[in-house]
Amino acid sequence: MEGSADVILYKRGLLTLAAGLLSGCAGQQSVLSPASDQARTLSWLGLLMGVICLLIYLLVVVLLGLALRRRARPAISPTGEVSGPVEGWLQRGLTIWASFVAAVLVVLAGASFVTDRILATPRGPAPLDVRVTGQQWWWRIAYRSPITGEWIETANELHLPLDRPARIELTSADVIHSFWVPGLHGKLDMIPGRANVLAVTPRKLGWLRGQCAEFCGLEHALMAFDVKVETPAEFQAWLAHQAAPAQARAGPGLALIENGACGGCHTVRGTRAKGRAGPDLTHLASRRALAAKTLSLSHGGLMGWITQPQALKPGAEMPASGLDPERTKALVAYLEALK
Amino acid sequence: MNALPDLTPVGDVAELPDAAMGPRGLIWWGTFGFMLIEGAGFVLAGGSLLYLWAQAPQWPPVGAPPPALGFGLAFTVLILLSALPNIWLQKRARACDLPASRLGLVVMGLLGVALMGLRGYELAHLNIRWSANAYGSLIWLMMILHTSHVLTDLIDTLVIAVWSFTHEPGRPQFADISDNAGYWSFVVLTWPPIFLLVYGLPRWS
Amino acid sequence: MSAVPILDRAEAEARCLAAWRDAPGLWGFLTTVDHKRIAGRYVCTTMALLFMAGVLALDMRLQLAFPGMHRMGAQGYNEAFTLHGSTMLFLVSVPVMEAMAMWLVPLMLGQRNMAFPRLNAFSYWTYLGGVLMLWVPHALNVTPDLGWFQYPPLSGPGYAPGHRTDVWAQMITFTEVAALSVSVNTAVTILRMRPLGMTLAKMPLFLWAMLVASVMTILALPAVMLVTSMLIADRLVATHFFDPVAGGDVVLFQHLFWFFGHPEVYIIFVPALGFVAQIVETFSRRRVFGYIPVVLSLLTIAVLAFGLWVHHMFAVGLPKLGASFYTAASMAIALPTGLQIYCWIATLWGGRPRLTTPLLWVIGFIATFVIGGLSGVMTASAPLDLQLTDTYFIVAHLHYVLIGGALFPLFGAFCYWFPKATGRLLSERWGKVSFWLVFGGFNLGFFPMHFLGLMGMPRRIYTYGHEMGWQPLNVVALAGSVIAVGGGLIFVANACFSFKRGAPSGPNPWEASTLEWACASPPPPYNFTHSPVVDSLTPLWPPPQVLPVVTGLSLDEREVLVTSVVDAQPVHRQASAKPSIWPLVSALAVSATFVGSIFTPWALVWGTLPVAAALTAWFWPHRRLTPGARRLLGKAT
Amino acid sequence: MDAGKVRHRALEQMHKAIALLMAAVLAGACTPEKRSIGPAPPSTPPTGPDDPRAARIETNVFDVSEGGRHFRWAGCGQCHGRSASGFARLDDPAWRCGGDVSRIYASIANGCGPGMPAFGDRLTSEQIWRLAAYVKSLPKLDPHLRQRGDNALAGEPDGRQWKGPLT
Repeated sequence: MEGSADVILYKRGLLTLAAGLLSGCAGQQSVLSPASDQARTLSWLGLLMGVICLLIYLLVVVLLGLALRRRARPAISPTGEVSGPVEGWLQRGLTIWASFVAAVLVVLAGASFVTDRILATPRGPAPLDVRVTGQQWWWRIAYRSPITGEWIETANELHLPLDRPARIELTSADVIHSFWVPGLHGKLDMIPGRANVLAVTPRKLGWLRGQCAEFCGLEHALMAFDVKVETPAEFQAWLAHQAAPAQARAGPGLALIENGACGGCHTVRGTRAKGRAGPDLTHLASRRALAAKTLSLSHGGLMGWITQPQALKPGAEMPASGLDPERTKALVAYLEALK
Repeated sequence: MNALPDLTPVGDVAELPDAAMGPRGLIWWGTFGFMLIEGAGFVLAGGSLLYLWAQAPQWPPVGAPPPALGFGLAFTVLILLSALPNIWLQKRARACDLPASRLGLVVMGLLGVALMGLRGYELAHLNIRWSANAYGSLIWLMMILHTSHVLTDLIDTLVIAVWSFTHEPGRPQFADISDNAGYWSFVVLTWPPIFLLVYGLPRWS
Repeated sequence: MSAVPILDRAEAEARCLAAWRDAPGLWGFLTTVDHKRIAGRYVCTTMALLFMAGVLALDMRLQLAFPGMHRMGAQGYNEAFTLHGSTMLFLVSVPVMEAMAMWLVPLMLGQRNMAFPRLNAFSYWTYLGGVLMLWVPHALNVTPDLGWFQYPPLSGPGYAPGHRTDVWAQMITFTEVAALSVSVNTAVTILRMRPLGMTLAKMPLFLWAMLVASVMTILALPAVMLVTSMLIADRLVATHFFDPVAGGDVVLFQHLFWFFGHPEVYIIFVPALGFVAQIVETFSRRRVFGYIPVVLSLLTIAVLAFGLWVHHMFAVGLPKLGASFYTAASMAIALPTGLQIYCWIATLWGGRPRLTTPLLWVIGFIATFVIGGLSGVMTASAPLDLQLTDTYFIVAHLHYVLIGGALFPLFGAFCYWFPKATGRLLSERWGKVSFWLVFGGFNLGFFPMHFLGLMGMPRRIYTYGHEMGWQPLNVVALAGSVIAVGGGLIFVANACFSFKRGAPSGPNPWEASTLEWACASPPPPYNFTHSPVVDSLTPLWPPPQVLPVVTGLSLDEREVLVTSVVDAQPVHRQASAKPSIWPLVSALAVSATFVGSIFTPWALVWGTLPVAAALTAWFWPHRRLTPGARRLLGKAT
Repeated sequence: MDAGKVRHRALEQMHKAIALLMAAVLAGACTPEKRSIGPAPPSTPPTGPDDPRAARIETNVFDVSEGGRHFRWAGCGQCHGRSASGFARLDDPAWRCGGDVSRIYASIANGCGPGMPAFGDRLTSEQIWRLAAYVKSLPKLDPHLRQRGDNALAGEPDGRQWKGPLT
């Protein structure tokens, strides 16, 4: 009867697996929908291990069921000792089982080791240098400019060219975070005092989602970001655009940013707003989301985030602006123009 | 069937002693267990020190002279010497020799006090504050760990000394005295490696 | 058998009772050193905490069952999973296993008490201090909120103001002091107080398991005490252990924490293997298959467990070669574990199993734990772990290992030894009901979490967006958890009811083979009037008409028999400590010191005075004063 | 048999310890540890020295520590760092424009004599409140602990400079 219970368990497993695969592919943050060499390698390793483990589990359950089934039982002496053929088989079985387990472990460890080696050596043209810095609770992203060699800074949206290895340097400005884009690679921690490097080679166009995977304090849950894999041409255009200063149109909005509290923490390149504590806003309107994907970037989103950030992402370091509706509208109008 | 079986005597232990000395006794094993715990603590603390030392570009960091050797050496010599009367005390205690045990306890007590005095000077001449940098923090960690053990055994020795002068010990109490001496041997043995880490590493690395 | 001289039990029992009885009322409650009473307290406290932490878990599952729930805010959720994790690992799992050992070891050895009875009392009071250390501040809204691991710098002076982190760190110091005391006690008792004839080779597997677990505890726990002390020092006296600017390293914390943290898992799991061994043996009505392989695998686990802590840190970005080594080591530990699983199945195969509730729990253990073990093999792979770690896959894995691997055998052990502890039988029917509810509910609740992890759901998030597609499985998880908790409540109700109205069990209702079944149920304060003599692994198989014992241990004084380590030859008689208030007083002094040290380092200095005073009073031998001095209390301890 | 005496001594000891434990816990309890998240932090300037919000915020460890981070992000340390001297020095009890939270708030918002410009426009009220609470806490703060805290924030942007993360 134990066996039957586990058959149920196993069926349920399959159902959930199906559900998992479906919704997993629907989501952009699934291990099961790899979009890079590395993620694909890992998913194969995972599949291999998963299948082997499933088979071993079934074997154990079957043995357990057989051990319990009704049948003639061997004679047992009053002192509890058992003799007879069965005991002999069980003895031999022990040796067989031990060597079987050992063999499987060798295979799995070998597969894991080989995978490690493959991941360590990304193939393809000269890698792209990107630096991602974790901060409570958003992502500072900087690209090495191909022309000037300086860092071009943006935030919470990572763009990568297709088929070109990217060398992502992972650092932290405050506490430990972990950079995880399941579609690209496994997670790697961002540790104050260290720089980790993640090498990925995107192979699939489109949007992916990443999220912080190491508990980093109050709003750990709301620290996600977008990843866009695009053609090299699109990417070059995008990068050039990001490198350019903002098309700053003077006006009440700009005045608020330069003289008001915004400029104290945010930078809008090409203006007098040069704060460093918060995300760079130079091309804010070119992004998809706000506040590390807490909100979508829309008029309503901007209005809400500026007037009541603490209600939308409690504990975030973005303070309420305290501006009246008029000035808020002006500010939002300007931000929306930061294409 | 499901009832208490009757009891039948197959032997008698009435003639066994009411205590045994050293590893044959029960208490010794308890003390030994705690030595294992504290030993593990020492090893891990030392490991942490070596871990950060291996990462440090400079040890000690710029501007920090290594701990003054004088008092450290004095303490080392004295604590190593203290092993001799300690072993003697252990032997006499195991022989249930009361006068000798009392004398040994007094000597060890005085040695302990002297060592704590020296240790005071040592701490005053480490030439670094624990809040200066990780190097300082680790030096102090090692020193505090060991000092707390010296102090513990000193208090223990003094208490036992007082007791032994006011009471008539039996075998179990002599066993206690010998176990206390055994603990002191542990405190002595843990010092040389710590000495090398605290005084040696900054000089010879 | 008429030739055999029979001892007068009634007279011996009366005299032992006089010597071992506790004082009545509160005073007796505060001063008792009876391992059974203290262990009982331990178990009750841990079960109460298990319930509270379980309710927290339900609350969190509810919060996560739907996207954007406002059942809890971020702060509330962080506090909830911190309390849940810290309570379950430090205040429930480890203590309950040690409590079982404290209760069982002397009985299984035919002894009257453990080696250091007062150390047991001290251990419980200190543990209780740890419980209050975590839950009283919680009541006062000073709840730790950085997880059960509290990595710096998040827990350091820059990002964790106030005392939330200190509370957590000192709670650990409390519980580890308590755990270390029991471990030393258990190890020494097993090594030096075995009955005549019980050589190491004739020692029941449960005792082997507890010996291994105790030694592991002794070697592992100092790491966490050290690292939490370093953390407090960083916060309180401005040391720089975890300060990269001044030559420290935040990863050092993780190394020390996991050097403790991984053995910790086995410190919880190995005793469970001991329960499994005794239960399987009794209900297969045969000796455990492969005694020697099981013992060797226990020892192997103990050694390996110290060599693979780094597999909790693969995402830190360590050198590849090192990672591969730890992958190999982590996978290697599946071999001894797999061997044991085989031995249990083989025992059932070659025996005559009786499907009683305890055995059901063990079958549930095999069916569930193996899933956790296999997912453990997957996470042991350094590269694959990068996708799995810190996701719900790990949440599933660790609960399969800890609940399936430790809690199921523990529940089985409760059912198995309940008659011995209470003299009454549990209701088999309700026992089976509770088993199926817990087993089914648990698997329903936690199996889907593997897929949540693969779908990218990280751990320790208090909310998620609808677009993530995680809701359906989270609802399933909630449902499963509710069912499991319901089953747990039925389990408790069954215990309470049977405690009052259960059928009398007699000394050996299961016809089990080990010595604890040779004394009355419930055991009297002195357990055994005379120390038994054994000549096999299964002294009660076949059930002896007369039990061979040695005489000569005092019936009128508290006295125990000390034997040699390997072959259990008699060495000496040891006076066993009488009840005393000083363990409690010492625990209070220690507590005051620990709590004070959160606020000022000087607490450690002035705290030594009361602690030293209390300990002196504790160990002060009461003997005849030198001539001329007046008599104090008669001779004792 | 003076078990009575023993018991009495024991109970005495026990009461002492329990009292100590409760006192210790209470000392760290309740509002001082509360994380004022959500729309909680004050968003308008203090009404005067006896503004009740002042007492609340300066005793709240979370607000004070947030103030410390604003202190760095706003670049206050460039003049008011640990090595600052004279009027710029904040860890001595001497105040040029008053040392209570409301006056410190005023000094930050409207400036204070020569050398201390007004930051009222560059910071929101909430930020100034927390800054004031942090500044108020500095004289009581052990210099080594202040150093340690600054180290912990060393990777974060310092005013308009950001030296990049620690690596």
